[in-house]
Amino acid sequence: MAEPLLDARGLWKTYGQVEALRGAGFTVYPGEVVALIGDNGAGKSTLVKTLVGAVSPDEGEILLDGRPVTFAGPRDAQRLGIETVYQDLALAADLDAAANLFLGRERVRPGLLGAFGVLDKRGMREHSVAAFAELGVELKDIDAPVATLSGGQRQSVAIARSVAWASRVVFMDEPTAALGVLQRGRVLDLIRRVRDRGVSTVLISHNMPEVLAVADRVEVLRLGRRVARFRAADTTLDELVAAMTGALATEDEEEA
Amino acid sequence: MAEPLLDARGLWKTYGQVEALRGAGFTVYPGEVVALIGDNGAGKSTLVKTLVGAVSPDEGEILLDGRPVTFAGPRDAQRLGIETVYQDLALAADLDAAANLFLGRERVRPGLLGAFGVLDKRGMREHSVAAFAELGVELKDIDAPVATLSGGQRQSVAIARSVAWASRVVFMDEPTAALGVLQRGRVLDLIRRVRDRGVSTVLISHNMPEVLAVADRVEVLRLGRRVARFRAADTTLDELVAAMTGALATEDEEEA
Amino acid sequence: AGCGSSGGSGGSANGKSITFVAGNTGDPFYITMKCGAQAEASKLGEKFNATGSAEWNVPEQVSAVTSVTANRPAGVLISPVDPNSLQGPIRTLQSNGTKVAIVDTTLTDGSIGITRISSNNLQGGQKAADTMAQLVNGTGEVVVLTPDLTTTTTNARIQGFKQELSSKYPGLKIDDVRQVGDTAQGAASAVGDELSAHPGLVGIFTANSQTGEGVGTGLKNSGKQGSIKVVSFDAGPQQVAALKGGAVDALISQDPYGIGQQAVDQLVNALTKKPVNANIQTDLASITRDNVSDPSVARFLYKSDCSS
Amino acid sequence: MSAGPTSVPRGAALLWQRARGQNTLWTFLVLLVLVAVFSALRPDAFATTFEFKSIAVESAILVVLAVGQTFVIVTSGIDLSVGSVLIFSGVVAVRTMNGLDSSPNPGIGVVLAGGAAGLLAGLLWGIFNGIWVAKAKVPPLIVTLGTLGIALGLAQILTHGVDVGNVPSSLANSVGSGSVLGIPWLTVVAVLVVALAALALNTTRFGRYTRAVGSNEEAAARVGIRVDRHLIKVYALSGLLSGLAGVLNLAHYSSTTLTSGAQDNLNAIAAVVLGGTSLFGGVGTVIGTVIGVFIPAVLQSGFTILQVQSFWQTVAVGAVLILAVYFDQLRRRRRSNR
Amino acid sequence: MSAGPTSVPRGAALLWQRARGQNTLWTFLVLLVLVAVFSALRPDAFATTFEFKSIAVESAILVVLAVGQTFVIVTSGIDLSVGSVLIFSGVVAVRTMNGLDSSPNPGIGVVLAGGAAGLLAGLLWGIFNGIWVAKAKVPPLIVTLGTLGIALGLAQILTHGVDVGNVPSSLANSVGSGSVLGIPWLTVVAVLVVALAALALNTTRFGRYTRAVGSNEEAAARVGIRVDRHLIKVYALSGLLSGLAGVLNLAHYSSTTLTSGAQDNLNAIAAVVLGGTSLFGGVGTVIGTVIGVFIPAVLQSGFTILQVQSFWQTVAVGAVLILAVYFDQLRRRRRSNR
Ligand SMILES: Nc1ncnc2c1ncn2[C@@H]1O[C@H](COP(=O)(O)OP(=O)(O)OP(=O)(O)O)[C@@H](O)[C@H]1O
Ligand SMILES: Nc1ncnc2c1ncn2[C@@H]1O[C@H](COP(=O)(O)OP(=O)(O)OP(=O)(O)O)[C@@H](O)[C@H]1O
Ligand SMILES: O[C@@H]1[C@H](O)[C@H](O)OC[C@H]1O
Ligand SMILES: [Mg+2]
Ligand SMILES: [Mg+2]
Repeated sequence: MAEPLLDARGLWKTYGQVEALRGAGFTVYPGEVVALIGDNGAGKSTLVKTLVGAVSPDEGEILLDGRPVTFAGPRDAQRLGIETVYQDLALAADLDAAANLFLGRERVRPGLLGAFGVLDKRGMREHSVAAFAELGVELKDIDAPVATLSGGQRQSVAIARSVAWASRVVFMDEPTAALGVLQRGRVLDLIRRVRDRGVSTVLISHNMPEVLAVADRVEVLRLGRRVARFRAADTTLDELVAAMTGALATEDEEEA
Repeated sequence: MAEPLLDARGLWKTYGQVEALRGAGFTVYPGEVVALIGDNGAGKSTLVKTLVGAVSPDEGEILLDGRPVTFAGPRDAQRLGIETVYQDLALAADLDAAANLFLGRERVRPGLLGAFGVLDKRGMREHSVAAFAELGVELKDIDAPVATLSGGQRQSVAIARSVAWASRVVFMDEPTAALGVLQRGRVLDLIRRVRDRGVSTVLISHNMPEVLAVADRVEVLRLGRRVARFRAADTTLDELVAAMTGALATEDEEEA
Repeated sequence: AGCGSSGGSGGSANGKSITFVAGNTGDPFYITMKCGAQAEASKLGEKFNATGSAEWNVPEQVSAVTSVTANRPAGVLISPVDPNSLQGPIRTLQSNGTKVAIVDTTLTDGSIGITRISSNNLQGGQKAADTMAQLVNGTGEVVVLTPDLTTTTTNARIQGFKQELSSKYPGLKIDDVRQVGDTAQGAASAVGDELSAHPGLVGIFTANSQTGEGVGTGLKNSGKQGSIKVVSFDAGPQQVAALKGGAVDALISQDPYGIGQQAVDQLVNALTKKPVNANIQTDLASITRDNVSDPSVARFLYKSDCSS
Repeated sequence: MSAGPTSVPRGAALLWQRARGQNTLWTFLVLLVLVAVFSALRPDAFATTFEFKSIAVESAILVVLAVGQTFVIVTSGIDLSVGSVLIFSGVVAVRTMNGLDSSPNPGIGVVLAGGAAGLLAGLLWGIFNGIWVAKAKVPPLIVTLGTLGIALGLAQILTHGVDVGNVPSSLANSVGSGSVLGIPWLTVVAVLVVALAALALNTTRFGRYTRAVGSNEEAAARVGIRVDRHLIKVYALSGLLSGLAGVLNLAHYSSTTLTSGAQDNLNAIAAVVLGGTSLFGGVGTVIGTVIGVFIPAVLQSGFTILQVQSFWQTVAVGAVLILAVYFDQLRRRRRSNR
Repeated sequence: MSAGPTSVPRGAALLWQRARGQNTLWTFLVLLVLVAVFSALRPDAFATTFEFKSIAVESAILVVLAVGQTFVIVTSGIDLSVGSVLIFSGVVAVRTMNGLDSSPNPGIGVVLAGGAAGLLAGLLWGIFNGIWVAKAKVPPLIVTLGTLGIALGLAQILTHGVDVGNVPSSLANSVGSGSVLGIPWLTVVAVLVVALAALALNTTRFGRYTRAVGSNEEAAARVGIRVDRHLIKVYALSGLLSGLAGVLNLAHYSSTTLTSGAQDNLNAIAAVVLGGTSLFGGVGTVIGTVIGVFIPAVLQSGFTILQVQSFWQTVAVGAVLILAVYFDQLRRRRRSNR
């Protein structure tokens, strides 16, 4: 296999008395879809947050293209082309969908106005309508604050945002959890299209059929540690469940 | 079929310019599991909220045991044995899991202390540990505020709470969306056990295999209206999807 | 309540309106001044009303003056809370045709107003120092409590107090001049701390009526009533009660009623083109338990409403 | 730690629990250090029973106000009206006493009636606040800023803006400046209020609902807690305690102190937050609030005793406020999140 | 309405958008009604250019403060220090002028230098606040309550508590009380500040980040907005405007008005909230804030002109505050949620 795009080793993260990560590792290869699965509380969300700079690990190292990196914040990761859909979505509830899609990357008007930071609201809104349509999401009122959207609509906003800006890896923490059947299909299509564009996707999901349908590889986290890796084509649902519940351990993470 | 336990007709609900419910109806029979399905934004969560008194509909009527009822708030519905797991969970983030489980129904100490409202914290905690164990959820720190729990752990707290107090109907709005494979199985088991206790369950879910596995009946909502009803045993996944997307309409709601 | 009342009969009556702008509407000193002005106005047949803010506050008084200006009264007597800030608004008031009498406190520009009427505050401070020296036999530490250091009158009193001590009573030392705000509570709270800070304390001088009201309470709360000598400027009802009760030993009192009367007289003179006295100093009295009941000092005791 | 048998996490949990209980630890240390420093610098003046007593007495009224404020802030509300309600209640109390018997020393019955009238006045203002907040859904800051003006204005109208000083001497000499068994009355009252309030917040249903409402009002309503009624109760409690503070204030200063009290609200809020209660609601302790009252009080007294110019006190209190909360935050962050 | 072609929702959306833009409509009506009533009662005194001008002038300083406060509150923060920073900046400005040239009428250069020093002083306090809020994560209420004390104390120390009245007459007569083309300087400055601020909040990236941070700080940080820097900028803006207000105050009152300004912070906050800005952040308008300043100002002036006892003004302002926000809430609730 190729050189890993992103390789994390020996990550530890403790919250008070709770050890969320206990020497976890994780690998992403270029242009693949890799699923990260595990029981509730296994540490998946925490792991993702450490990999995208939203949380700093207590210990451990992250290699990007083989070189160690440290992220002071999500901004650092984004600059390197890494985007994230968080499990709790993290939208600005008082802003509308378009404003959220462009948040932190606003388009400004040309010329002098732009120099003063005057926004190109219209351009951004038009672009947003198109982006949401691609995901099969119809917003009845594009100017409504996202606080008033349905659960699935909100999730779509977060997904559209991450995909729009990622150039290397997109992390999606249970992106389809609240989606309808149609929208779920669109997101899985989107993930495949993103991969074809050469961008890797990390998909966290509790839906095993979905995982097996879209992922190239699967990594399994249990009690804060990576316990197994599979090629999706070579594994079965039962094997995945066994790994998650501890009935089967194909590898045990090196101690940090 | 028996007399409906709960029967709603012609419900309308408008938010600003958005019509979330447009004459929706919904029926629950005693001791059944009924799934409520529909696309994102179809109005499922809004419908549930009107049925449990969390939102008051602009129009329409709700019959309980054939008699019209109006709920001034969730308290009224709860008094009649109706409990809810909300899609956004609605937990008090600063309180621990046990406090959330008993919220609004605290046990007090016996005697004079109880008369002053002094809580039986220990008794409530012990009961909670048992209730969570039944759901296969392990809380590493039972005294931690629920704000620090993982997504699935929080969902389990909400489920345990509703099941503990329901005597007639439990509404669960996407209760398994964030759950792991193991926990999802436990919740489905729990739903069946609750039904065997004679309590009806309304399950909202976007996971069709899950719906078909556990539901006795399925009602489909589309654009704020009930468009179809099925006996789960007599239907197929494709038929459900067709109904949700509007490709198939078995019934069209009476205008309100 | 508190607004216009008019006479209607009396001498040169032509029903002109006169407005009083107090520095602090709740201070017995200004209430008494209002009573004097009101009585005189009604005697002369002029309309009278009073305004001002409940607190010693520059912007509030400025906006009060502005609103008064909109009403275009014939005459205004005002006690400016700040020597500079009020100059502009009062000039505007004058240029709109209103005659102005400056009472009690003063402005930096001494040419504003048709007349300036107040006690000789410097002398009052000296009087306070003499009284204090007598009470404590000329030796020990004293502290001064004052609302702030931005008011012309209280500053003059402190200056007089200091001058007199340094020139006549070398045994008396000022340990602290403390700003406690123009409230009784502020003064009361400060007393306890001052007692702890200065174990050798023998006397307290308070520079106006609000601080004077608080000091008695403060001493009572710390159980030092009587053992610390107190000389207090002004003679509000609570101060007089404290004097009679033994918490305070002497009051240096002004004649606010007279200030109010004379200010109205001068305004009416100006309005009727009679000669005006440009500067007037009113009397001060030193009140102790011995003379507090004398009829001669009665006019130096302040009121908290005009009917008493 | 492993996710093994429940006994292991239970032990750890207890430890954590205990640590969380010590949210107020740091601020308490600040208080101790201040006392130690001032005592060392001026043992003769500061480290004396007289001075400790006078700090305790001068703080008692603010403690009573701040305890009520604690409950309000735990619901994620705020009560800016406490200072005005204090003054209004004092006016009502003294007016009642004078109305029943205008002699300088009326009987105990009259004094009690006046005190009760003051408490009632406070309670009614609290209910008024609560109704606007809970039923009319006007933000608490606005409601209580409005009440601040209304109550103060009415107090001034009732008195024509002139302090009423005609306070019965039996009241002034007992509750106002007297002692029981050597402990000042004001301190006794404050300690009682603190003890009852701490129990109520920590161990009762009332306290739990207060936290729940502050944590997530929507969630509390959905489990059937009558959020509106509970909020009214909490504001009523704050009003009642402001009324009590008003009666104490009247007794202590023998005056209605009409023009004071403008800063009482901010002082009470500062004490609550200094004591570790979150302005976002859901979390807070009564004991912390008490410490939060004493830090500025000790600074104030200590500086006066050291004869530092009073302006420096203002500066120092401000600086300590920021620093104490900062170190407390640091410690908490280190202990848990991120 | 159907979920048909996008054109239909677009039209509706525009309508809704417009309605939302009118959040401040109700409060504006209240203002109009007040003006109408007072004008009808005393057309000779109230409905005059003189009176309107005076209200505009007397409100100008508060407008400048409240505009800064609006940005802070939209980030879900609060700035209690504005009144103290105002005074501190005035002191720095006049001290600078006097230091450079102590004659009563120094040259324009000296006046400008003093003004700049005042602005700078305000800006520095704002940055100070911002750093403690954004970097040290101390709650804004605490930071700015601390700064309130520190800035005021230092201003008093700088002046020994004595108002500096030595304000150059060129400043006092121009900016302080002069006019350009018949419009008072103070009003001109306030209008400029309002216009720029409204544009910044509504149309620029700076404004959008301000709302985003107030809406969900975590979310803003996760999309890469430098929340800490942005917060520092917002508090710096509030400080800068307080500094400007300080210079205007100095010019207008020819004095440093050391003992005033204690209520400036609450007045500014009341104006912001009266203007429809949410204390929970994320939502707000500058124009609303301006209306929020004028309602109490009009009440105040109207009552004085009607010779209503000043205490009733306090009551009325409080009552209008609650009622105006109440009706605004009602209207909004009817329009959207639940
Ligand atoms: N901010 C926090 N403070 C304290 N504990 C935390 C925090 N975040 C996570 N934890 C704990 O760390 C553990 C792992 O949490 P995490 O959210 O990473 O799990 P997860 O694998 O994403 O679970 P799920 O599938 O339920 O989303 C949990 O026990 C959780 O309670
Ligand atoms: N409080 C609200 N204010 C404004 N609009 C709302 C509100 N709640 C819901 N809506 C709108 O009503 C419609 C139905 O929302 P609802 O949450 O009921 O959908 P849902 O069927 O539960 O969708 P999902 O499967 O995504 O959870 C959506 O268009 C949503 O934007
Ligand atoms: O003379 C006045 C009087 O003493 C008052 O009490 O305070 C202010 C003084 O100007
Ligand atoms: Mg997770
Ligand atoms: Mg939903």
